[in-house]
Amino acid sequence: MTDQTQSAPAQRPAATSPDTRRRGATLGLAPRDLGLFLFVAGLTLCAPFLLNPFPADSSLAQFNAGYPDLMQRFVIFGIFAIGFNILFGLTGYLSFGHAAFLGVGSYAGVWMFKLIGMDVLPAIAASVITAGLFSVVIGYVSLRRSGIYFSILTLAFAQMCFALAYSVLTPITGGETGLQLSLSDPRILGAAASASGNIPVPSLFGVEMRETTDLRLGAWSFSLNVGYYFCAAVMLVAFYLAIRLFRSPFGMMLRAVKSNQQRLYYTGLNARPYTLGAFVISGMYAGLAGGLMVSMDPLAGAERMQWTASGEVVLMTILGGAGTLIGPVLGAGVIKYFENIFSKLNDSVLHGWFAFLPDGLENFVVAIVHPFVGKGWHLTLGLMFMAVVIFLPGGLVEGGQRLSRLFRRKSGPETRSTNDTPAE
Amino acid sequence: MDAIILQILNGLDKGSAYALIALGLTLIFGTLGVVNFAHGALFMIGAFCAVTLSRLIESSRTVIDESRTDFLGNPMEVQVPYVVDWFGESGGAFLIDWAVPLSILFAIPIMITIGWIMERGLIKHFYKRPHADQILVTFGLAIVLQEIIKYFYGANPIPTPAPSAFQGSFDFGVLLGFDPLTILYPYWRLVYFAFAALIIGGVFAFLQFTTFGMVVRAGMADRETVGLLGINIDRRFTIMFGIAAAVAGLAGVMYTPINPPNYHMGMDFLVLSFVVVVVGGMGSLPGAVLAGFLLGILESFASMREVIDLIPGINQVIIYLVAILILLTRPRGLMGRKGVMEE
Amino acid sequence: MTKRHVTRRGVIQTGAIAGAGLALPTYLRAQESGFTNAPQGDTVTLGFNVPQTGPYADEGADELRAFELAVEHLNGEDDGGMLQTFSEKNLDGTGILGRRVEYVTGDTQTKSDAARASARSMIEKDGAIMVSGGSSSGVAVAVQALCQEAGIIFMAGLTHSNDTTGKDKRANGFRHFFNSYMSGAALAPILAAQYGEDRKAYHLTADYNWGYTTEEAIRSSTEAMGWETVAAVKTPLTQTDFSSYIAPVLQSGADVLVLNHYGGNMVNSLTNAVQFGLRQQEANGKQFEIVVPLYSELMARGAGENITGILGSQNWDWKLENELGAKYAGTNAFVQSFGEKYGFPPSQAAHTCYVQTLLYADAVTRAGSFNPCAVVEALEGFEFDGLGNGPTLYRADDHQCFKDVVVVRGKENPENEFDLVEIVEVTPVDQVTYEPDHPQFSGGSLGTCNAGA
Amino acid sequence: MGLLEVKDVNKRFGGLQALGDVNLSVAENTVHAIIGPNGAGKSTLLNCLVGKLIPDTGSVMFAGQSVLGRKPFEINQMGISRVFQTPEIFGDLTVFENMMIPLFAKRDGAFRMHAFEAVTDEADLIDEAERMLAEVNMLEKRDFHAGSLSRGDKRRLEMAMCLIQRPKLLLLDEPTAGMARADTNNTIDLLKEIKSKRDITMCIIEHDMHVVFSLADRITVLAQGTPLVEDTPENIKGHPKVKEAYLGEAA
Repeated sequence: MTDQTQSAPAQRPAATSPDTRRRGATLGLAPRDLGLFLFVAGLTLCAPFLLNPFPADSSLAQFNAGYPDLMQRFVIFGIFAIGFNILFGLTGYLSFGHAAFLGVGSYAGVWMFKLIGMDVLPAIAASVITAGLFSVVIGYVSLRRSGIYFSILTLAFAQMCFALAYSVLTPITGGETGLQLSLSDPRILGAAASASGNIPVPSLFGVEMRETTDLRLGAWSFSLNVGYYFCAAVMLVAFYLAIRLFRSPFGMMLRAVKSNQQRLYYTGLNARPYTLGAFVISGMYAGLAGGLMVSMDPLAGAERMQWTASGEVVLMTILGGAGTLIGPVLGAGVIKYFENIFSKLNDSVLHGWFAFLPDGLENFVVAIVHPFVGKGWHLTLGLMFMAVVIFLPGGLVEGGQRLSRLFRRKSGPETRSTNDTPAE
Repeated sequence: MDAIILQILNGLDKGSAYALIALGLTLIFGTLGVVNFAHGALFMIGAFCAVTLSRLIESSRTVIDESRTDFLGNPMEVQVPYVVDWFGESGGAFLIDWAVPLSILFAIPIMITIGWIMERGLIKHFYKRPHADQILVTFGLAIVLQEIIKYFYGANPIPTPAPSAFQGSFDFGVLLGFDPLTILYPYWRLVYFAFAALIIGGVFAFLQFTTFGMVVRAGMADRETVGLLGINIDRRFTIMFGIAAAVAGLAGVMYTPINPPNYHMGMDFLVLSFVVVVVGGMGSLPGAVLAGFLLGILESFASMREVIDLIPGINQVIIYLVAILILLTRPRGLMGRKGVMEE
Repeated sequence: MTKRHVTRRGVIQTGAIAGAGLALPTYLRAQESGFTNAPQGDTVTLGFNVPQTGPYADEGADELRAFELAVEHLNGEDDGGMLQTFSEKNLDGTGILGRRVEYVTGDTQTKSDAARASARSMIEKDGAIMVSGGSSSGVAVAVQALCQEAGIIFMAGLTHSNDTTGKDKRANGFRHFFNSYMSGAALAPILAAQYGEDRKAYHLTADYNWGYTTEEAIRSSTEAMGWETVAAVKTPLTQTDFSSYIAPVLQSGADVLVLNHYGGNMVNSLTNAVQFGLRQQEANGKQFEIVVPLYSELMARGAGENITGILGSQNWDWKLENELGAKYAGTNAFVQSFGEKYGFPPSQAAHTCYVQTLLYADAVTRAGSFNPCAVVEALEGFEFDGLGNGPTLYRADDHQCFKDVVVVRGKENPENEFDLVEIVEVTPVDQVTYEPDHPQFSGGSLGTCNAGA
Repeated sequence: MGLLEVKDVNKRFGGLQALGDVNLSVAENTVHAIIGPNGAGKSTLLNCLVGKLIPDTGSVMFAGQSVLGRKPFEINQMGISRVFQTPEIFGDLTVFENMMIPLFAKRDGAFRMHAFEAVTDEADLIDEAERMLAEVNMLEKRDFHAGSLSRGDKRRLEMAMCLIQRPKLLLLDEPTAGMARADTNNTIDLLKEIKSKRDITMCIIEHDMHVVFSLADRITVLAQGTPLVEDTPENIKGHPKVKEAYLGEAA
């Protein structure tokens, strides 16, 4: 299924790649992309501060997302979504089974922890390679079909992976309880147990991933976590590579696949290896995400391969803006934020917030808000999906563009660009 | 032999549920080109129509029975259904007993209305949008519908038994000359199969023999041309959407005695119904029905002990395995048309 | 203080505002205390991690009600519930060690990943010192391992798999709920008494860990009684219609069907089995019977009248004290305060969560410290009574509670939706006790307690 | 020996004989038109040349090599480019990118994993693309979305995309179908201009006699799947068989 080409009624200038010739490229990026990259780098670097805007003991601290687990999830799912977008955003091939690659990557990672040792690099390498191998096989078969038929093939493969991992493959995958470490694992290049007799934790050259420094500034508190910064660094590399890929001839070919396969074939190009290449690259991104997930939290559950997990990354990508560079990362962030923050708001928290209201009114307001938070967080998520797609057809990125256009218009009409903002 | 016949019956029964859902889905998905992730939710809402009607019929006034006490030691509150007041003990009991079949009448207008509102209010604006947007909006809608049901009915399954006349099993084997008690099959499942056959036949007859149906079929084949002829195909598609919703809803109503409905039953069927539709071939109604029955029967055979012993885990993956094999040997599924949702 | 452990959490306080920083409350973990999330200020935070979405959401909601009730009782609100009947009298309604109890909640979604994410946020963000809850063994095992790593206590909610205190046991994790082995051991003699010793059983088993351990437990106990197992067929977790698994049962020569299913699987397979008229049939000259090893009252509601006459086991039932006397004291006190507050009797999931919270609070009080290692020491080998199950032991070897197991049967004419089962018998604790190295529980080790920090 | 040699090609669809014993020779550096009434088998023949269909019997040789059994992209790599009846371009890409893709295909072959190079680094190719755009008067639209172009512009873009690959043979499938007279004339002028500037062989399938007689050096008339005549435009004009074929169809 590709996005249908929407032909605009009037001729309009391009929305992409205004720089067709390199001018003052740094790091191999055009100035505009470099700006975006530095912006994202800045955000990830400062995330522990930006995500904890409320004082630690204020009632709004519930909205703080700057704790290690969630920050790690933001960037890990960001990687997953960036990779998915390389396939879906560029070629238009909608895979409904990408979670399988994340899953096998996770299993490979945990097995490395069990067999080799607790250093994260071999685990991540194994994750990426295993996911890559799986995606070569699944991609080779699935890409024989296109459109919805392709989607269903990938879905079928992933569902098979999930069903088998949950049941008959339990000796390899841990099944229902997930694959986890135990004290009796061999770990040939490391200790089976830590000095205190516990299972050792993942580390990078001896630095534990969970090591955290709490920084207190007045009423605020910020967690600086080794694992997060490691993930963030990996994500920046992944993001950088994705930008390069988007701007490369290969990326252009992928967009050409999406736009018109017939023309591509009659231009002397074979679409199949291009799409397979994109499929494998995005599968490896998923594997990387899986490897990082177990490096942060060394347990791999089969549910992360279920179709709902594959659907989640589809939703992240579309929500953020398919085919844009930053969109998938935004989408991943928003969905994970809802999952982790909104689900934890319970009635007692609500009463805490609205305590300043008179009793009757307080109960009334709590009753109104109640269905949308805590156990109702799915409802809010569903409503948000609908709102975004109805009002912002291009996803959150379009929302950002509209805002910035509005801002520019206000700040000075002379700077108003006739160009659509590039698809970032 | 009897085991095989039993599994064929099971397969036909499972298949009728798959076929009914896939039929509605393919009307929307294979013909309007809308990826409707909310279709499972329509099935679920149909089931909850039955729940709601049973609850309405059972709605009661409370009487305090001083002679008994509840678990906290307070006087027991006893519920007396209004229908018992109105129609007497036996009449009321009869209504309560027959709540599920009665819900069919109740569900049809509701489902058509829901389908109509969905199409006019939401889906209409998404015909020209990318499939990705359709997925996002219908998935969002499915979650919202699901959560609304959960809010009012809870997450637990809700027992909605079949009328007592249809409880118990029919000795199917005797008809085929087997010994008594070898092939027993529940009455309600046979009813479900017959009902599915009726609905499927009805939809086909409707499309085949009415002018309305002819226009819609022509519109499926070539929407623009029919539009050029000055026929208001949009309005007819709206009606089709209503019919698809009604088919899904009725499938849900009749399914409630088979398995107690819960708020996520739609999601459980969603993936499967997409697989069925695609295996059947995009844009083909007979394909969807055929694939529904085929997958139902294969699933039943794969769950036989002898088969599982031979290939462990086959019952976990049979549907997907078959889907992959069919799609690789037949590029457009069983009966798919060229160019529908292939891009 | 010398740092013996590798530093996992450091605290930097910028000098200029160190004073302000010191005034900061619960949120911060103090390195100095030597364990993760040591309570600061005058409150202590517990984390209640239950399924709030997905098929077990109602069970999760019931657990949450029990947790809220427990917190109220610990903080001296309401009538105190089981605090009056608990054999230990350390808890006096002033919170835990004088600190007011606060709690945070999360959604496990019945997925091990989501459950760990939620638990980590409780630990890292909210500073929870103990995590409890859960409605499946996969989640319990996953969260238990996480708590071990993080150095906090995990008080398991509803988890029935042998693995939780078997091969996946952890020093920081404790289970009050009973397990598959106990179900088998409790059911077998009663099954033999009710249905005879010459029975042929057909097992349908959920195809995942819990299903495996339950099938193994029931098989070995019933076979020891003389039953024969005709067949055991595994059914996929995602199965909704069990007709194709049920249909061949009658022809297999079996006369008992054992449904090793839980939750939605159990509701559907039982409904289907009754639909196929199994209960009306005779096989091998005997009435055909169905057994559901683990009953969940909440899910049983979904099966409606289909559960009539079906035997199964439970960890606890709200009618225990009324029907079997003062040995199960505490039951009525809990039912009373739960019923007063919510208007219906509690489920066994609610009960185990309530009890776990109280047991944790009591252990902290006896230890005089929130340090997980002190709590572990206080709970290990701890014997108590008055929490509804009769005399109970928290065994040191595997952190499993040993107590009587309730065998129940679906009621003929239930008066309301909370009164679906009747108590058949209670199997005394001796009959369900096993050695710590029993083969069904082998392969794991507790390790040592981890205090984190 | 022509650049393209079609020998005894037959193609059946079920009971329908779409092509029967087609023989055709397109000489190098000429414009060869294939005309014929509807259903004459023009499109089938074209599809056999580009690898979309495989003839049941016969051979198709291009520059001494057989094209049979090769995929469209392989045939393109041999030096055959194709212009479609309705312009097939990359609508989601810019005009400039539309030009770069055939350039990469020409330089790198059917597949190359240039994932971490930058399009903007290819100064030579960019210059070439811009020269070509200038030649077809589209340089000012280089950053437009190709999908938003007018039909005439799309046609010119498609031609430019084909020409930039310097094909030995350019196949044109009814390049003026559905065009207004003025547009048709523009296209004729464009093709003439293209022809005048470079050595190229063209094979045009066309319905419109005006186009054919303006451009073609030689014409093959196809009827009911079989070539009737092959000759120069002058001779074709009055040929009785041709009249019969067309009038017969009209009647």
